[in-house]
Amino acid sequence: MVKVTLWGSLRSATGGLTEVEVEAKNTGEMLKALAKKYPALDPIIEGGVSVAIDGLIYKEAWFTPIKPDSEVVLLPYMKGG
Amino acid sequence: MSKIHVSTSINGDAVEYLCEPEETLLDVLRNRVGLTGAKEGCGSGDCGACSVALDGRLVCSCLVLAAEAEGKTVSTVEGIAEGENLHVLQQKLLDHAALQCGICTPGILIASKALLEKNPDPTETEVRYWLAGNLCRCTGYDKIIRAVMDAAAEMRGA
Amino acid sequence: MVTEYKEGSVGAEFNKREFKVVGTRPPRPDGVDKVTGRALFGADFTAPGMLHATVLRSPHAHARIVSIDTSGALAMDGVKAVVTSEDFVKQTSSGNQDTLDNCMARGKVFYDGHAIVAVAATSVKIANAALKLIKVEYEILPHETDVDAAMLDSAPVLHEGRKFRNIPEGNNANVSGYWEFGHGDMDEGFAKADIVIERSFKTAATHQGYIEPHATLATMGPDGRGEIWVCTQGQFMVRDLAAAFVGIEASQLRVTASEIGGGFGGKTTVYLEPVALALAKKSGRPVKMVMTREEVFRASGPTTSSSTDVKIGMTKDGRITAGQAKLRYQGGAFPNITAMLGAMTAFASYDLEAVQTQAWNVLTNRPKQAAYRAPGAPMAIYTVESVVDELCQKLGLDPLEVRLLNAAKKGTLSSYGPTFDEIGLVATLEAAKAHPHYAAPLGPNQGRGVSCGFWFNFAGNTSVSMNINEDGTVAVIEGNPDIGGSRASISMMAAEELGIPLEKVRTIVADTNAIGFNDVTDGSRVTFAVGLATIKAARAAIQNMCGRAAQIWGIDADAVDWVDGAAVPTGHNAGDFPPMSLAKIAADSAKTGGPIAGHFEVNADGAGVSFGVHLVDVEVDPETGFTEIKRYTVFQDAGKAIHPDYVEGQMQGGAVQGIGWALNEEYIYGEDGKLQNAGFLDYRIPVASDLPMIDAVILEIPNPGHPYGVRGVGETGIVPPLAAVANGVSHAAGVRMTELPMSPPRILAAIDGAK
Amino acid sequence: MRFESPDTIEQAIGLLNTCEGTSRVLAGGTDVLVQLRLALVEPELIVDIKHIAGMRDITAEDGGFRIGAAVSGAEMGEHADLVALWPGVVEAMELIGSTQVQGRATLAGNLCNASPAADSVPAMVAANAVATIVGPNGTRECPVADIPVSPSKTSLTKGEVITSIYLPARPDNSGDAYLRFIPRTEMDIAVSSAGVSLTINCDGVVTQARVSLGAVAPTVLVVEDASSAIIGTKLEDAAIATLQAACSAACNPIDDKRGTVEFRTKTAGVMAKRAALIAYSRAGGSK
Repeated sequence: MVKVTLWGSLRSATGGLTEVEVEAKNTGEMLKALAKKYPALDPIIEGGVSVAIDGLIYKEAWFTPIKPDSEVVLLPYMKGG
Repeated sequence: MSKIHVSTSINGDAVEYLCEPEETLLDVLRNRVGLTGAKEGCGSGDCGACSVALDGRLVCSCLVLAAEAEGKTVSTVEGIAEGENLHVLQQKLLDHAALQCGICTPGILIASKALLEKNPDPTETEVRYWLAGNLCRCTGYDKIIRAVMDAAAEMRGA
Repeated sequence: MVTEYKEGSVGAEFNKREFKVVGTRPPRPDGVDKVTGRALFGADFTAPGMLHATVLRSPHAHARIVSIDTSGALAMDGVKAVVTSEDFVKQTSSGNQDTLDNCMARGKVFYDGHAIVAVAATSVKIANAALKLIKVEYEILPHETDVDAAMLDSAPVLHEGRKFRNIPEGNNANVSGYWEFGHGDMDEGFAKADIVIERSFKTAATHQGYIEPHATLATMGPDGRGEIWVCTQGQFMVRDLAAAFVGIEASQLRVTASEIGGGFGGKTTVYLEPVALALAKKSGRPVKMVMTREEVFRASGPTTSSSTDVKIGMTKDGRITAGQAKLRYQGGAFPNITAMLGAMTAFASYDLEAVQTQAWNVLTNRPKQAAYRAPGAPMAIYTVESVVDELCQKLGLDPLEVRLLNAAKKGTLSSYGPTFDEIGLVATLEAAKAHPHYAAPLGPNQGRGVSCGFWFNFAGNTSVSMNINEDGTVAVIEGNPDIGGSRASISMMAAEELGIPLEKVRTIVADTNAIGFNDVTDGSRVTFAVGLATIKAARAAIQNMCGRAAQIWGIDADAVDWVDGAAVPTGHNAGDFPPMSLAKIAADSAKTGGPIAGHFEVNADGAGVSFGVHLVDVEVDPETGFTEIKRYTVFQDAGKAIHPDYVEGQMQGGAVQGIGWALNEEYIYGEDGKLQNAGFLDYRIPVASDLPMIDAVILEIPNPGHPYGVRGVGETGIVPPLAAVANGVSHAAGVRMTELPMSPPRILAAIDGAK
Repeated sequence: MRFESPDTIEQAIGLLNTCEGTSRVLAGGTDVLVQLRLALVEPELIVDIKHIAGMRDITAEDGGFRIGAAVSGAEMGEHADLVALWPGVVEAMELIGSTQVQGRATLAGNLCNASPAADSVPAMVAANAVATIVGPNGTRECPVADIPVSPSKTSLTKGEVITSIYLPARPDNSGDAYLRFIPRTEMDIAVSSAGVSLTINCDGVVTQARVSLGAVAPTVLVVEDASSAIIGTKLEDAAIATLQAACSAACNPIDDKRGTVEFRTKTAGVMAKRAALIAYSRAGGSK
C-alpha cells in the first residue's frame, strides 16, 4: 500500500480525507487505483495532475516506481512561463 | 495615387525606392529595401528598436516618413560592421553577453554609436539617459551599459 | 564507463566532476547574427505572393455578437479572404476551445480587443480599409474587470451555463477554479504566536512586455499541407493547436520557430497563427500577420491581477507559528491555473507547522492571461514577504535572521505538499547576510528591502539529436526556441560531455518535422531538460564511437572508455592502443559502419526547485512619492551555472521586470471596460536611466536530478522584487504599502494619509 | 494622402490654404507620425517645411534667439549660446521623449500639438517667447502663451504656419528653469510641470519673475500670485512656501491614467518650488 497525500481542495472528492491509501507500484497504477476507489477523482486525474514522489515532481509518467515507504503527493498539473 | 520616388544613400550605397506618402522610413527599409535589421517594437517612438541615423542624427525610423529621406544618408545596423570586422560596440556587446533575445540590439547599437561619436567618454549616467529610449526587457540593462562603457574606453584607446 | 540512463531513476543523476567548458563565458553562437541585423525574427519573414492580414477587434468589454456581415470587405479590391470563428473546427478539449475562442470570438466578445474577424489582402493598408467595411451588430452586456467585484453575486456572468470542476458552494458563476493547500492546525499555530498580523494586498495585471510583437507567416497549398514561420516559445505547441483549429493533421503542418524577441511566458500560446493558417487555406496564398503594439497590449495575455488576504503569526523571537493566505486572481475571460500556482508558492520559502492557502480564479472582462515568468508566484510571495517584513519590523528583528530561522531546507514539508530534497535557500540567505550590501549605511529617505523567492522549475518532453560530422564537428539539433542564450549552454554541455572544443559544436533549433516533440520553452526548463537530453544524446554517440574503436582495435566494446574526446582502452588488460579521437573515429565512420549519431527523447523530471533572495535600497522623495532604486543585489541558486553570463542575465532581467511590476507597470481600465494604456508610453516598463547596476551573485547547490547539477534559473528572479521593493519603500516612506504598483501618486497618498 | 516639401513659405501656405480636407505641417513629425499610425488623423496633405530657408536655423537677434520651426531639440542643446541664455527652455525641450525623438522634435511642433502636458510650452511661456506666424494674410507675431487654446487646439487659422519662435533678450542676472514630474526618469509625459524665469539685482533680490505650470489645466497657467510671492525676496523659505502654495492653488487638473487631481495639484507646487530655486541659482543668487 502507498499513502497518497492529496491537495486540500480534493477533500470533497474523498469524503473529507486528504490522505488515502491505495495499492500501487508505480504512478500509473496509483492514479488508476485512486480513480477507482474515489470516482469523483477520476475527472480530475483525467484532466491532468502532477505527482511528487519523494520530493520530485512528475508531470506525466505512468511507470515511475513508487516504493512502499515513498512520500507520494498528488498535485495539480503545473506550468511555468 | 502615384508613388513618390526617393533617392537616398543607405549604409553608403545609393538606393532608390518608390514609396507611398504615408509609409515610414522603417516600413521602406524593412519591406522595400530588404533591410530588416531595424525592428518595429511600437511604431510610436517609445521603444527605439527601429533606431537609425539620418544624416548622422539618431532618430526612430518609425517616426520618419520614407519620403523625407530624399537626398539624405541613412545608416542602419547592417552598415556598422566593416566587411568581416565587427565594430568595437558589436564585439563588446558579444563579450559582455549584453543581449538575450536580441530584438533591441540593433537599436542599442545605433544609439550607442551615435552617443560615442558625440561623447567619447560618457559617464554611466550619461549612457543610461542616452539609451533611455531603447527599451530592453531581457537584460535589466546592466550588461548593455557595461558593454557600451567598455567600448567607449577601448575606442578612446584607454 | 558511460553511465546508462535508467528509466525511472530518481535523484541519482548528479555526479561531481571537474568541468572544462561548463562554467566558462564564451560568446554565444547566435551573437554575430544579432549584432549585425542578420538574425531573422518573426516579422522578418516574407514569401512570394504574400498577403497581409489584419484583425477586427471588439470595441466593447462584453457583448453578444448578433451578426457579422463581411460582404463589404470581401467585395473590396485586393481582399482575398476573410475568416471568422465559423472557419475553425470545434475542439473537444475545453482548454483548446478556450484558446480558439480567444483567437477568434465565438458568439460573444469578452474583452476590449477580442478578435472577431480577420481579413487578408494584398497590403496592410487595404486589409485595414476592409475592416472598416465589416458590420458587426453587438448586444452590449454589462462588464466587470475587477477581481473582487467579479466574485459578487451581482456581477455579470461571462460564461452562462458553463460548469467548472471542484468549485465549493457559495461561489458565483465567474469562479472557474478553486484550490487549497497546506498542513497543520491553524488555530493551534496562531495560538502559539506572540503577534499576528493580517493584511490585504492588491496587485495590478502586468504584461510580459516583450519588445517583439507577435508575428507569423503561414502558407497552405491546395494539397492541404501547411507551413508556419513564427516567433514563439514552442513550435510544436503552435503546430498542434493550429493544425487542430484548422482541421489538418499534425504531419501536414510544419512549423519553424524564428528568432524570438522576448517571450517571458507570453509566447506559450497562439493568437495569430491559426488565423493566418486559415486565411492561407482560404486564399491559397502565404499570409503574414504582425500585431501592432496596441494589439499586443489589448489582446495578448498579460498576467493576472490579484487581491489577497494574508495572516501570519510569529513568536517574539521570530519563529513563524502559522501562515494563511486567501488569494483571489483574475486572469481574464477564460479559466487558468495561475491562482493555484500562487497558492502553492506563497509560503514555499518557510518551514511551517501550520500553513493554509486557498486560491480562487475569477473570470473577468479582460484578455485571456498568459504565463508570465513564474506565473502566480510573484504576487503571492509579495504578500507573504510583506507581512513577514512587517512582523520583523514590529518585533525589532533582523529580516534575514528571521528568514534563516524559518527557512525551508532539505527535509522540510513544503507548504504545497512534498518534502524538499537538497535546496539552496539557507545558503542563499547566508550569502545575502554576508554581502557588503546588507551592511552598507542608508541615507535619509532611504529604505532597505529584503525578500525571498521561489519557483518550482519544470522539465517535460524533450528530444535532442546529435550528428557527428565526418570532419570531427558536431551538430546538435534541438526543438526549443532560444530566448536567452540556450544554444550557447546546450553547445557547451555537448562539448563538455564529448570532450571536444566548443567551437566544434553547432546547435540549431529545428522545425517540427526535423526533431521529436518538445514542450514549449517554459518553466525554466531548457537548460535543465534539453541540457540533460543533450548529455544523454552525447552519451549515446559516445557509446557508438567506443564501439567503433573497439571494433578497430579488435577488443570488447566494454573495454573502451571515453576520455577527453577520445576512445581509450579501459586499462592495460584491455590492450595497449593510443587514444582514438572523435575526429579520427568520425573520419573513418563510413568504413566502420556508417554515420554516427546520438539521440535522446524523454519526458524529463527532477528539475529541482530554486530559491532567490533579493536586497534593494530605495530612496523615496517625500514630496512626490517618486522611488529611486539606489542599489540592487540578487542572490540565486543556479544548481550549476553552465554559462554564468546568461545566468546573471536571467537574474538581472527578472529583477528588473519585478521592479517594473512593483513601481509603475499596470493595466489601467476605464469605467467603460476599455484598456487605457495600450502602449509603451503609458505602460511604463523600466528604462535604462531608472536603474543602477544589478549585482548578481550565483550560488551553486547542485540539483540531484541533473548530471551537471543544473537547476532552472529563468523564472525565480522575478519573484522577490515585488516584496523587496515594497519593503524598501515601506521603510523609506514610513508607511506600509499594500498595493502594487507603488506608483508615485499611490506612495504620496500613503505618506500624506499617514501624517 | 499627398506629401509635399516646398522650398518657400509662400508655396507651403498656398498648399495648406487650398487643401480642402485635413492637412498637417510636418517638421519633426514626432507627433504627426504617431497620429497617422493610430489613425487619429487621416490628412489629405502633409507639408514638410524643412526645406524652407530659415526653418532649420538658430539666429541671434536683438540679444535673443530666433529658433526656426524645424530646429530639433538636439540642435538646440548643441547651441552653446542659446543654452547659456535660456537653459530652462532648452532643458524643457530636451526632456521631450528619447534621444531619438530629440533628433527630430521641435519647439514649434510641441507648441502646435497643443497638449496641456507639452514640456517646452511652460518654459517658453515663462520666457515670454513669441511665435512668428505666416499665413495667407501675411505675417503676425503672437505670444506663445496664446497659441494653445484647449487640448489639441491652437489659435492658428487655416493656412497659417509658425515659422519661428523668438526667445527674447534678458537682463543680466537672469535665470530660468523647467521641471516636470514623471513616474519614471525618462520617456513619460509630464504629470505636472513648472517653468520659472526670474531676474535678480546685485543684492540677490528677485526683481522680475514669471511662473508657469503645465499639465494642471487645459492650457499652460501663468501664476501671477506665485511670481509676486517671490518678487522682492531672496527666495527665503517663507517666500518659497508662498510660491508653492500659490501654484497648487492655481491648479485645475483632471484625474486620469497619469495622475490624480490631488497628486498633480501637490506636485505642481513642488516642481515650481524646485524650479524657482534652480532659476535663482542660475541667475547668480546664492542661498
